[in-house]
Amino acid sequence: MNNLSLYFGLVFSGILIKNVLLSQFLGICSFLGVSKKTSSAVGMGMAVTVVLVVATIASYAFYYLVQVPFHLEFLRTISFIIIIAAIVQLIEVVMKKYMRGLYESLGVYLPLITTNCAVLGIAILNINNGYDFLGSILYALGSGLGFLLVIVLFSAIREKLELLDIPEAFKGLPIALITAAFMSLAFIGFGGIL
Amino acid sequence: MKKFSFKGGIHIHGSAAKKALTTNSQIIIPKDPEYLYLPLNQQLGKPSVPVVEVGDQVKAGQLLAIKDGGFSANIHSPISGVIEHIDFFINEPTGQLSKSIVIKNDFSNQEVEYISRSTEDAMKLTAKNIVDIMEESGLVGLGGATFPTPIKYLGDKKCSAVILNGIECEPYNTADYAIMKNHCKEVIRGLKYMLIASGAPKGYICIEDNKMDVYETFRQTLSGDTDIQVALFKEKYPQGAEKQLVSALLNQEVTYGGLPIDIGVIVNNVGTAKALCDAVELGKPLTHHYLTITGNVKSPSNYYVPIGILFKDLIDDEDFDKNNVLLAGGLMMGKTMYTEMTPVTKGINAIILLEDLPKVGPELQCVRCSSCIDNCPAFLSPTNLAQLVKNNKYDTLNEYGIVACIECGTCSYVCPSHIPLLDYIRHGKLELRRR
Amino acid sequence: MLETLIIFLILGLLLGAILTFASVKFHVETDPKLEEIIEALPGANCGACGYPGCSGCGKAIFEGKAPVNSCPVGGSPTAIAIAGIMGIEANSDQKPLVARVKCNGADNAKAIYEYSGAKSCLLAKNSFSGMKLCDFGCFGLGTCAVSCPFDAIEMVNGLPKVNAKKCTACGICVKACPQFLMELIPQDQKVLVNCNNTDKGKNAISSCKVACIKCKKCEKACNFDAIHVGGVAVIDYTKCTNCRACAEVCPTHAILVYEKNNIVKVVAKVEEKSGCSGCSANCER
Amino acid sequence: MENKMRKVTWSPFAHSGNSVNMAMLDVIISLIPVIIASVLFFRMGSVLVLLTTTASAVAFEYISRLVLKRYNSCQDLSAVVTGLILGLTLPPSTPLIIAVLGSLIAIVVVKQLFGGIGNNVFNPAAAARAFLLIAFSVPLTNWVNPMTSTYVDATTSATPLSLVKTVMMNIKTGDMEAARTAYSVIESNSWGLIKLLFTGEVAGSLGETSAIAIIIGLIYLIVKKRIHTEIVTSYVGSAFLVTVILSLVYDLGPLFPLISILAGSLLFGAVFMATDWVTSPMTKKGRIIFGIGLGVLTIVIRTFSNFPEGVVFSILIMNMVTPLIDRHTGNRIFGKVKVKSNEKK
Amino acid sequence: MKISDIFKDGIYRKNAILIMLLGMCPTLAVTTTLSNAIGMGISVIVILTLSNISISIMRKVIPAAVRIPAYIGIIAALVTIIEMLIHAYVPTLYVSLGIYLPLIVVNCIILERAESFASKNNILHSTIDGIAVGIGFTLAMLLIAFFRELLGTGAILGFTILPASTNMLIMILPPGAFLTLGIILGVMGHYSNKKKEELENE
Repeated sequence: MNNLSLYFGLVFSGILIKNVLLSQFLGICSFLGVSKKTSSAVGMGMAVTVVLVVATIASYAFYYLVQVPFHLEFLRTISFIIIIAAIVQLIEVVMKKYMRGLYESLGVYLPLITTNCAVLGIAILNINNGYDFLGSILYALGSGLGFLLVIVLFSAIREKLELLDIPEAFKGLPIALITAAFMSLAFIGFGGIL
Repeated sequence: MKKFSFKGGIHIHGSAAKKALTTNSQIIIPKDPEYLYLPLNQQLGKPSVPVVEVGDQVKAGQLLAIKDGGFSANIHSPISGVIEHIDFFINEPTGQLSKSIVIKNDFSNQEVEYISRSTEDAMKLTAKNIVDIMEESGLVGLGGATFPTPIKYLGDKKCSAVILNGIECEPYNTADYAIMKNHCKEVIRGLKYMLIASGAPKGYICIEDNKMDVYETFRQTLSGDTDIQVALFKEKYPQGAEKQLVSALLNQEVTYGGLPIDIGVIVNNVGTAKALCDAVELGKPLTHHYLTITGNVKSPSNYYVPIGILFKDLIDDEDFDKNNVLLAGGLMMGKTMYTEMTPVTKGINAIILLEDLPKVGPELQCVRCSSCIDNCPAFLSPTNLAQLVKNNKYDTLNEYGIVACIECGTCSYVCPSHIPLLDYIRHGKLELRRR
Repeated sequence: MLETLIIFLILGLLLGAILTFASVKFHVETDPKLEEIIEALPGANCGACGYPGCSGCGKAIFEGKAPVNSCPVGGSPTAIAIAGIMGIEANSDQKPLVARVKCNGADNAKAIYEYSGAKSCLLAKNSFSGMKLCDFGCFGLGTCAVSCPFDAIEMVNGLPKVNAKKCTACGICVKACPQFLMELIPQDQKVLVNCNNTDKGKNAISSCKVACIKCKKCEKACNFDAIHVGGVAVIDYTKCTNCRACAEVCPTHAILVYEKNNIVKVVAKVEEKSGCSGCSANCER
Repeated sequence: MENKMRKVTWSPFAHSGNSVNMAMLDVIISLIPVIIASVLFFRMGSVLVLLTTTASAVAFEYISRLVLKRYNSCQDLSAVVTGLILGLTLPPSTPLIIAVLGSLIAIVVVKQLFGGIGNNVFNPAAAARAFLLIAFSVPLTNWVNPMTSTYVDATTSATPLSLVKTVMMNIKTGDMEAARTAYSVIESNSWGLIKLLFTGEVAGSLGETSAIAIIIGLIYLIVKKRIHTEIVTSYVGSAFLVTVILSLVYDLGPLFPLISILAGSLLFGAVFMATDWVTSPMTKKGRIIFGIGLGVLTIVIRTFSNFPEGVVFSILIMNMVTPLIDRHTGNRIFGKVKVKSNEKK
Repeated sequence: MKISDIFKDGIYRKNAILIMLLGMCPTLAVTTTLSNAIGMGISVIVILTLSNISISIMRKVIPAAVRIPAYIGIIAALVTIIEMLIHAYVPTLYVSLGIYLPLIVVNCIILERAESFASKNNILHSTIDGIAVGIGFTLAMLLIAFFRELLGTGAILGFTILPASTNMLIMILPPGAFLTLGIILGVMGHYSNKKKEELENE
């Protein structure tokens, strides 16, 4: 029971409280870049979620099966980024061949994810926070869903911002950042829920 | 008593008072003018083709122009006289240059021989006979849209009901009221011929609850008649819009971008029924019709006028001088005319003179109060459409269903930010059509 | 130390092998042009273009959905490289174009009614062909200015004024004007016919003071066979030398000269000779 | 051609006479009972805070329009409304400089930078209130007692909301015993508490204390057709339902839901902030979803988070969702057969 | 290419944060105090310069097909070295930079400079470019951190200037970061628009 609530808490806090975008600032580049259209935002968010989970599994396995036994923890960053890059590449190639439909909607976002801080960041955070295997996966899943939620909401607002009478100087990114500020202010409201 | 109504719409402020100007007036028949201007594109669709030449002597009721294909209508001479010109004149309510036949009245009042029938004979006519009569007499929808009437009856779709539209929801107009009040029986007989023509089992006459006297008259006249039902409607604008009327009465919606006949319904104006009755029984083609002249004039009244008469011949110069705005049609859906040298066409059922346009404040930002959405009878989102048009995003207009807009003006009427929403929508429609 | 090397060697080899295998096994044919475009992009995958990464942007450019200068990071060198791949080369033979207005109506053209409707030329066109007696002229409601995506058109005194520096000759205003008054002309063209009225001379001048009256004086004045009067006087820009001869003889000032983005009225030569300009200044016909 | 030129324009040739000014004026009128109640209970504190926020809101509106070189929009009264509502959400003891900062955030950042009235994505007053709460948490959670103007002592007496909060916090930590003890404080005098909550003689933010005053305002707005009632009903209704479930689960007695609805700024937020035209959805269906989201979020945040009140946060969150709601709850267009959205996915 | 041009481009004409809008994650996350921003800035300068140098050296060796993975590998190695150095010598900074230090690996600025500059230019230019872009990045971070630290904690570099009652906690929380950057960009946009207009109206 206690474990269950802990795992639930990991997912929930990934989505709302420690939102990967609004309170941890991971993956802001793609957050600001790929949120001009809701359709792309949905694709990006889903692709990030998938890659987060797969990358977490791989990096977790590599860290505890290879690095820890050989005392190579210091090589964490470099090995993780290589693993992530390889996984992203692999997913892309496989998807392109066998899941054409999915590739059209998700695959195009994959190259962007290699350099998305969220993936590497969550992989490292999982190790830093000492979550167990299941916990790591759930935290990655929660973070991915949090990314998806926020980027979709943000993109819907940005599509609306396009039509508004915003002062010339603030058009585009400045007003998007101010919007993000109030979004993260609203998310602070969830603080301490768990 | 059940009162029908539709979703959306508005109550126009002071509508009762505006109607009261002309409800009790006598129908005035103006004296024949010296010249009549008959534009050839009075109907929706293709312009008619003249069959007379300059210099020809014509009698009242004589065919002047024949329809060009199915989607068009014949035009007949209301008076006897000589054809003076057949040339382009700009003084035509659609605002574009159009060919018109100009007749100089010789005041001899010669008429062609009309083929009249008794009511009993007429009732024995077949559907085809009646549609032929409609075609010959140049019948078009007299509610304002001037849709050639026979087309509604020619389709191979099965028709389940004919609806007579006597709603007249525009605030000033009372011409339909005058027709119903004075020609109750003709209207009913007209509807009966329509039922024959369409093969529909059921007819409806729709009347708004601000015309209770007419409603009672019809009910009494029709007591015992099971084919025809008189339906009472709540006073609301735009109750008289064809599609909204059908949905209110039969709880069926005309399909998007379609016509009422697509769901087996034919809607005609009461004026059309009266004109059909005249055409069938008296053999008279459509040469005269009813209209209301009202607003800021000395003697607002209903008129029975020959088609082609100029506004100038109907209204005092004095009335023209004191008013800046000359409206043809209704207050909500009519058009402004810039000159009184405009002829009355089949589509004009009211002439309204106003001292000035309504004082509306400057256009402000939309405050998303959603009153345009809540009141739109086509369930559109006018403010979104306007915003798309403002931002040159025409591609998405169809997605938002701009085609369903009936241009009733409800959105512009209610907007607290004084945004001319309908103008934006019109612009968007034109832009889409141009592409 | 040795362990590190071994682990990374194994890791590298393993991943390299898998990826090589995968890319051979799951190879999907793509257009070489597309790959070239993606190659030319910076490859930072930053997403600043709004597309999903450089390959997304490349694909959009390849499919013609995005302009060649879509990458804000790469800037103009990238744009030029991509334009080269796409085969859209800057044509050096063609002179740069700019949009101009073929009407100088405004207050010169007579109005027939007071239009207080929506500021949309399309709607105005539908209400009695506009508020001017001249059916060909500008309504001054600024549909072109609204349509311009570069804010290059400004309404000044009821006529659109094109800012040549901002104008990219995209042609959107040409399509937007319901009166067909916008025209793309070479940037260095100075002399222009500012009228589109094809009515007969008498009708034209009665509706607008500065209309072309089809007097054909310009045709005679032109030494280069560059101006001809059809429905209205039209300059052949390939022959025109901007000598202003036509503008000087035009009795209604329908032919005007642009200097530094502003219209300059050319005073007729006749006036210079006689020294008195009274008659021609007051003469409307 | 005669000399006189007729006017030509497009239909319709009539207007209802409705205007934004009138709508805003109605909102101000509906706020009068609330303002009177707050002045009655909090005296000078109320007057000073309200005057400061309103005056500074109007001033900022004027200045920002001037700087942005746009037409002066002060006469549409929306700045007055924002200032008043912001003021009414603040505690009576708010330092005035903080109140001015609140107006600055509300008018300049949240409203004018987005393009002025009609364009703001977030409710200016709610956003500013949340901003101030996070920025200056101490002065904004200092409550004073009504009539006496003494500071509320956290140990002896408390605001009704903090009583509810104590119960909830204990439930959250699983300490049912403490929850029950805390609840007994409410239970011992629940009718008295409800009466106080109706009249408003309790500690709290300026405008939120008196339920009666708020309901009078609500009735005025409904009569004048200035608000969408479905937001108020679905908000309060869903919040009520959630608390009923909570009180059933934890056996907190029948009056607990009523008390937790009346306590805090839930009613005030539901009537005056959530119903803001600009930041709420445009269709009926959307507004009901909006209200339900607000109700659930308010109770969730209020019950389980670090913050005493969830109204402003839930309003901000739902403001954020509004564009998405708007997109997916568009009215079915007349005559169009509904496309089954399931088939797509 | 003139060296002064590289400097101008890197520091302000094409400022990584304020103009190109790259490397947003650390920009927003570690600008709570000036000292953090300085630490991050110096790390980025060092890594960027080193990566530019090494990539410039190897630009003719690395095959085009695998260049991006190779760059990432090089950058990751450099980051790991710096990470270890900071951990050893400035442990407090190591803690406060936290996860954002290893995340320099995926900072778009570094990869972007590698791909678009270092791989096409000689070692000298690449070195200068690295330093210039790094300085531009640091200066922009300092600007943001200045406002956030001053308004949030009332201090500059830890020295208290404003009284505690005016401290706005929100400025050192995430909303403050977004807000500060948004307003700075907006104000900058205002001035650059003005300049552009002046140029156009000439």
